[in-house]
Amino acid sequence: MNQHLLYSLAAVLVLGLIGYAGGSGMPYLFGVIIPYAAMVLFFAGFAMRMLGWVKSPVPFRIPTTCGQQQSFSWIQHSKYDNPSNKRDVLVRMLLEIFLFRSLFRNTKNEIREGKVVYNLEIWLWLFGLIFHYSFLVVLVRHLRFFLEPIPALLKVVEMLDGILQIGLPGILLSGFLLLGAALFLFARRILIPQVRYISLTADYFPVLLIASIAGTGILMRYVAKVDIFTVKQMTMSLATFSPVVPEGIGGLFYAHFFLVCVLFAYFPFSKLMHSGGIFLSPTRNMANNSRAVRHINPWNPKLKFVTYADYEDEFREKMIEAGLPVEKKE
Amino acid sequence: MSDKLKVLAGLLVLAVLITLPFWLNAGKSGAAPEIVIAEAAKKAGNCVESKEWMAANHMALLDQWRDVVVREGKHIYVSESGQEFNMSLSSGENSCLGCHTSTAEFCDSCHDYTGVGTLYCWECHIDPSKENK
Amino acid sequence: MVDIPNADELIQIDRTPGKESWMDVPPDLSEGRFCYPAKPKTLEYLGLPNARVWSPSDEDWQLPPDWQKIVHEGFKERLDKYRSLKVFMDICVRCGACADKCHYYIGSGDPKNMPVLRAELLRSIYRNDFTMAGKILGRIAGARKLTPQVIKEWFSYFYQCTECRRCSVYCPYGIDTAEITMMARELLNLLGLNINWIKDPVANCSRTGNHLGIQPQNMVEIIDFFCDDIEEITGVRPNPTFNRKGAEVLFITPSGDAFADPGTYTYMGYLMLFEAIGLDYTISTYASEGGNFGLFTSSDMMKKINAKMYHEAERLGVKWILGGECGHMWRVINQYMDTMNGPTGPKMEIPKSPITGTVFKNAASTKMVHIAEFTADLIRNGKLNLKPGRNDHLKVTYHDSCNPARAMGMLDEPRYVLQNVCNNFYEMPENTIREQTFCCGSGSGLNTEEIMELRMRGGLPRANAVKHVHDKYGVNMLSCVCAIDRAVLPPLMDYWVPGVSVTGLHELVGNALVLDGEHERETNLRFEPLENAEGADE
Amino acid sequence: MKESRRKFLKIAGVSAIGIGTGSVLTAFASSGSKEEKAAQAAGARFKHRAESLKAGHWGMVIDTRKIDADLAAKIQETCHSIHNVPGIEGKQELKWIWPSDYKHVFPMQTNPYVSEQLKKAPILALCNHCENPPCVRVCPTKATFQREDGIIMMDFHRCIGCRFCMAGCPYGARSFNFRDPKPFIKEMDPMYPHRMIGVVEKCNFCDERLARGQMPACVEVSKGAILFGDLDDPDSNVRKALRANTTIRRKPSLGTSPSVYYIV
Amino acid sequence: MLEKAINGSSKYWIWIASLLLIIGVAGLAWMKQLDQGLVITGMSRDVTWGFYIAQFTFLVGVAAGGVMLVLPYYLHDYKAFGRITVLGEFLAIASIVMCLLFIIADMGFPSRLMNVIIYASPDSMLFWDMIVLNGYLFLNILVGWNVLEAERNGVPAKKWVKIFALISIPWAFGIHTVTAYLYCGLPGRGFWLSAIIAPRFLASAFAAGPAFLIILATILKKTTGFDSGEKALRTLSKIVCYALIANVFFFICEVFVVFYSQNPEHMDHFIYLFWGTGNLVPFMWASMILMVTGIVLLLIPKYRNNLSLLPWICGIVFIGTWLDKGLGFVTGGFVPNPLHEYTEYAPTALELVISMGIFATGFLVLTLLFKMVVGIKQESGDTTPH
Repeated sequence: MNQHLLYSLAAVLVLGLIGYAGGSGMPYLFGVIIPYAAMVLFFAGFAMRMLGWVKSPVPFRIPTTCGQQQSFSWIQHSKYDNPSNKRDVLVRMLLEIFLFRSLFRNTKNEIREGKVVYNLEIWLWLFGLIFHYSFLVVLVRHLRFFLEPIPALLKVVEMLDGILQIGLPGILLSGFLLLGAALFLFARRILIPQVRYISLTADYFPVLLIASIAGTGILMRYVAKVDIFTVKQMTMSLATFSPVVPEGIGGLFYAHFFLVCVLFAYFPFSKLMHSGGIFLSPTRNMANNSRAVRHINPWNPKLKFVTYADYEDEFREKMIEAGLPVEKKE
Repeated sequence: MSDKLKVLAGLLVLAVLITLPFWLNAGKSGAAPEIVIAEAAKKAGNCVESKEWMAANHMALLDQWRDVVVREGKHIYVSESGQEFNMSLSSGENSCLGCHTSTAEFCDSCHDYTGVGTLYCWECHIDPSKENK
Repeated sequence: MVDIPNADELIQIDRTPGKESWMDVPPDLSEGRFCYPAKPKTLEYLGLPNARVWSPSDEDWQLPPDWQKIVHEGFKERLDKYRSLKVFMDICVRCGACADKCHYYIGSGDPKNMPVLRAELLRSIYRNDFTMAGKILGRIAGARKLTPQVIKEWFSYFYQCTECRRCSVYCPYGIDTAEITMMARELLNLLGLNINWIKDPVANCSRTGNHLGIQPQNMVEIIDFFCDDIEEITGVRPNPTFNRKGAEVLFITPSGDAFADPGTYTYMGYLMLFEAIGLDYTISTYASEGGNFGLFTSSDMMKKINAKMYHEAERLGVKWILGGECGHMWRVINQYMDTMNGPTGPKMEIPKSPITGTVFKNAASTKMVHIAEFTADLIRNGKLNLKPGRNDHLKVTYHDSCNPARAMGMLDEPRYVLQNVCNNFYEMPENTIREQTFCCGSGSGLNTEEIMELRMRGGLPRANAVKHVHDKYGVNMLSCVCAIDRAVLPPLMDYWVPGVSVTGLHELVGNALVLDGEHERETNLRFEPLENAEGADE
Repeated sequence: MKESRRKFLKIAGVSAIGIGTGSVLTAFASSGSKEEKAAQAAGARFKHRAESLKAGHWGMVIDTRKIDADLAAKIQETCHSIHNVPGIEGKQELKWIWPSDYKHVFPMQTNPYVSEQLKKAPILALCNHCENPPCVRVCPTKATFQREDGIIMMDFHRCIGCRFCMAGCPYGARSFNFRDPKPFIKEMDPMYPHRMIGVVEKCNFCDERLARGQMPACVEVSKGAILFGDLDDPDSNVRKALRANTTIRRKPSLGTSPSVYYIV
Repeated sequence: MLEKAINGSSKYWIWIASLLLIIGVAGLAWMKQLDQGLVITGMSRDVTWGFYIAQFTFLVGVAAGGVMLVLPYYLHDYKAFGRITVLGEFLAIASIVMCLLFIIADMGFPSRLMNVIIYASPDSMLFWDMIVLNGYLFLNILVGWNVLEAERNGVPAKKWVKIFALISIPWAFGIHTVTAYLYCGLPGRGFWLSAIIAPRFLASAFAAGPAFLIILATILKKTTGFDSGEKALRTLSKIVCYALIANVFFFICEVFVVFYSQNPEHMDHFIYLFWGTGNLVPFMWASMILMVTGIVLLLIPKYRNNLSLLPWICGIVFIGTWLDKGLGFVTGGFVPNPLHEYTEYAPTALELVISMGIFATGFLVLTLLFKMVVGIKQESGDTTPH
């Protein structure tokens, strides 16, 4: 097996076991210290990365233009593919962030019968969307552990998530969608030779980590149940800065909780920072108006170039011979 | 606005989102509700299975019960300790609500607190404590 | 020169990557797989480091002694100067959407030609040198040490990228391999690693004002020839002026148009157009190059070469600059020129067409207009007398050059012109045009002979799309607005789609254009007889 | 140690319970007999009540001669009140047992010269608990099913409200909750649940009463006009009555073999 | 290819927006139905299926009708259908989507719909209907998409696509047969208890489906310039004609059996529909008249081959078969009820609004799919037959 995959599987497994065992051995460490530390690390790390990026200037205006530029009134301008002002850039960014528009364009090609053919490849877009949105819903749903009383809006979200009445406790779709989409993304990484070839530990690990988080969450809800009342007492104590660690919460919960902490702590130092980076991508967040509005490069160097005078000095005779006007006649 | 300011503003929003629970909980105790064990339940001394087990698994047990009662016509559950129970949510003395007389105090307080979904039991099964009001 | 396999063999492409990790696969630097390095003389003229005689197939590349430090420092400097580099190093999730968007990958099946892996060549070093995880975990974190083999790999693969930006269109974060390649080529330059086909034109351009090294008197002669030809064909002689102060417009086009067929016909087209409308323009022998091979080597070089345009405009006192048909020239003009060398001097004005009065607001600051925009505006306002029937023997398709498409978005202006100057226009499949257009396979300074097989491979998707319309509609003319295209598409067509010729947009304009007082034309600008000469659409 | 092992067994047990009774995780594969096995393996045990009445196949004999309008109304009223059947009027009504007349209950068995008594008699219509029930056949979720003792049951927890069973029933015995029944129930009987919007319901032969050792409510209030017993037992009251009287069943030609017999 | 569906003129977007508006309004109505129950419909204890299930039944037919293009093309290599077969497949997709939505709209407890899979019951025809409908949806998406994509790429479709296309042919017959089996296996419902229901369904499907396609083809030509080809339309019109004749013939067979045998269990439904006092009588007669008119017009070559008249004739056929199957068939089976009582049924306004929403959804799907087809035909310059 591929070493990157092996490391990731092992890491997730070991981390899960650490959480499982750690919860009963050192509940205060795993229930209080690590979670707070993870949150601090997440935010501090995130901020550090963003500020680190923004510290470097954007010397040139380099949007990738994906449509017709703004020129004449009688030529239809592709406003959101080739924005020429901030408002349209904003729309382009929103479409990118909420609908993964660039990925929607994706196709796959192959050579068949001497032809390059282009086929549908919508699955990455589709499962990518499902993955991110179900993750969002799962995240929002979990706010119920940190709020008391629980806002009505959260209850609505939960009601919609559980709209299909299946079993008891009722199935919440987002969890399964998240797990399913994560497994799809993982399977894709293993099954498509090209994607396997480019995949690193840093690619397998987060998707396995998230799948394990979803998996342990599902296990806790539907199979090996934990005492949710005690869990909420604990999470509320964290949310009100008066941490207590009640007894009798199962190891599975700590495994889940620890993996979540790992995810948060790992987030800023991983490719997951694409969530912040997408806002700073100069090919997407700039307007294509550099012919109309001058863009400033803060480190624009002064460089010596061959001036007309240098040129004329070199070619003066030939120029005169050719009847070209010159500045200095010798 | 420079990019740096924009990023700082974004980070501020992120910080607020992350700490949202702290803000929303501010000034509230967030304490867990007291679970009131009704007199009848206290008298009975023990539930169908151990308290902890029931807390975690009652919904699965009820799910199983309803199938066994409706589909197999069996109404008696023999617990691990050998005690027999009437598999019924609300009908009569030996049912769940026979002991736990108040759904508001027993079921709802905990369900509301943990937010584990709305109970649809009472859309069909009669809750005497509410019916009488 | 290495023989290249025929088209039927070349298209048998295996895209399955090998079992070994890509980090362990050495680059293939055998003859025919690399561009020749620049000559010491050239480097010395340009003041670039480590000038020496060497060959990429050598085991020892004679790197300077502290080469690792040079690369590390250079990398750091660029991370601090370019947010794009920093962000692109960090946020790639390796989703693989870009993988088969690269024409080199499609044509070669070499996994390191997947844009994501091309960037990883740089990222692996970035992780090693600049990230905590990479320093501690090494290979597990996808990091690797900077070894001479890495440098060789960079040289191999960053000169197998034409900076066409197609991958960037599909990337969910807009990661632009062109940006990464530009950085990598800058780093290579710090070690004196560069290719002759880029450095030579750069040196020429510095000295003579154009890539091809055409000296002033020759430039005047060449254009005089064009005027002769035009006079012979039409009976009307255009009278261009050179280095004339006080002209309204300075015209700059890539020197390739003056030098090689079929670009020369395009140049004739320009001259006829200006004659037809009576434009007050001049041509500079100093700023006689539209293109900018500096773009393909370093930002400083690009700036230096580009500086001549405004410098000359200022000196001649023109109001604005009209730019000819060229691809990367327009990337520089659209995205870099004003930032690097602007703002323009006080004499220049917002471009306004003296014929139609149209103000080109989209060029308000740079003050430079694309000739396709200019001509489209003329046609739209009915200022040109056109006989598209003269192009009836042609079935024309249009190749969007990468840079005007993806670094500017000039898509419909040339199409509008085309539809007015010829009657048979067919689009290639939609996956291969407009912003999804495929590179000619030889952009960014790779149009050199010694890598002909690579060029044919890289041009495969473009050629295949041409073949599609050639088979379906009998298309026999591929039009484009790029000088590199005009130079490299003819061999590409000969190889993959024999029977298709290549033309610039303004050659077709020149053919369709009716000049005041012209006599009946018997040939087109290529001196090919017009079958149904005249009257085709009367 | 002991404690934790016990705990572990419990967890394993409940997972198995969950699996066994159609909890989602593996419900796809489960079937009736497996359910029970899984449940038993898990150490959970279920029993019939000692007092519950059992039979090989429950059957009912209705002596139409002994039922007048008042009694019929009382029977209906009793049945509907203990089962919390809502009192909705009109074409979206719900009913488990109701008096109709001979020509409707036996539409193809009537004749122009039927006796005056029969012509006027209120004939009780209810679910026939067919031996070969079309409603069970058509149900896409097994929400309506046949118990071993012949009772055709409705599982309100599982019904999806497709109403295929209503189309399948040749006796019009089924009703659908077109609306929330709650406001239409005069007095809630706490011993039996009512229904939600969107499920089908019908007579269940008072399964809940049989389990408590009681006869169906209609039998109890019928003053002997309705007999209920084991059709498999030759000595049961119903078999005796069937031996002693001429009885007919509804729509015999359909092959459904109703378990409700009418003495006419 | 999907991008074709999201790039269009302002007229296109106005059309899409109006469909979305209808869907939105219907969505609100459906929310009301979810809240209050099916009480908002005209259905009753006696007539338990109404407008929803009738539309479902009819649309299964429209979906199956697509096979009248697929079959001649794939089995007999009938070239004239080659370039519009995909239209038939995409019409089937849109129809099946509507079918599934109508079933969900008709459910009393839609949130439990997964029970059909969780508690799979092979005894129930509804289970099989779920399987065949979803299977047919999948087959048509698979085949339609791949064929179109291959066409766009200018290469022949892959071999396996043809295998699935061939499977889809019996499958099309299957969907309507199983849908007929929903009805004709119920012992107590004399109106439906007839072996000729499935053939009747198929015949009317093969009339209504192609008739609708002809109408759509005409609209496509008017709005987009895409020409399905005269030859294809003429062949389709013959198919409509003969299928319609078969439909009426089967109906006559049914009528003969029922009335010659004089069996009241069966006869009373016909009497109710054609000579009763109920709501449906005029509609049933209208249906008969329209179908017979359709046959007469289609039989006369002068009218059949008149391509500007043909869509109107197809309209007549379509409405005629719709009145028969989408209105009379379902309700007619419920009245009189098993106790021989007569309960009238008429859909309520809300029921109709929800139905309109589902039709609008179907048209939305159809529009997006057809937009894609036309876009690709235009791209490849194949808007007129060669």
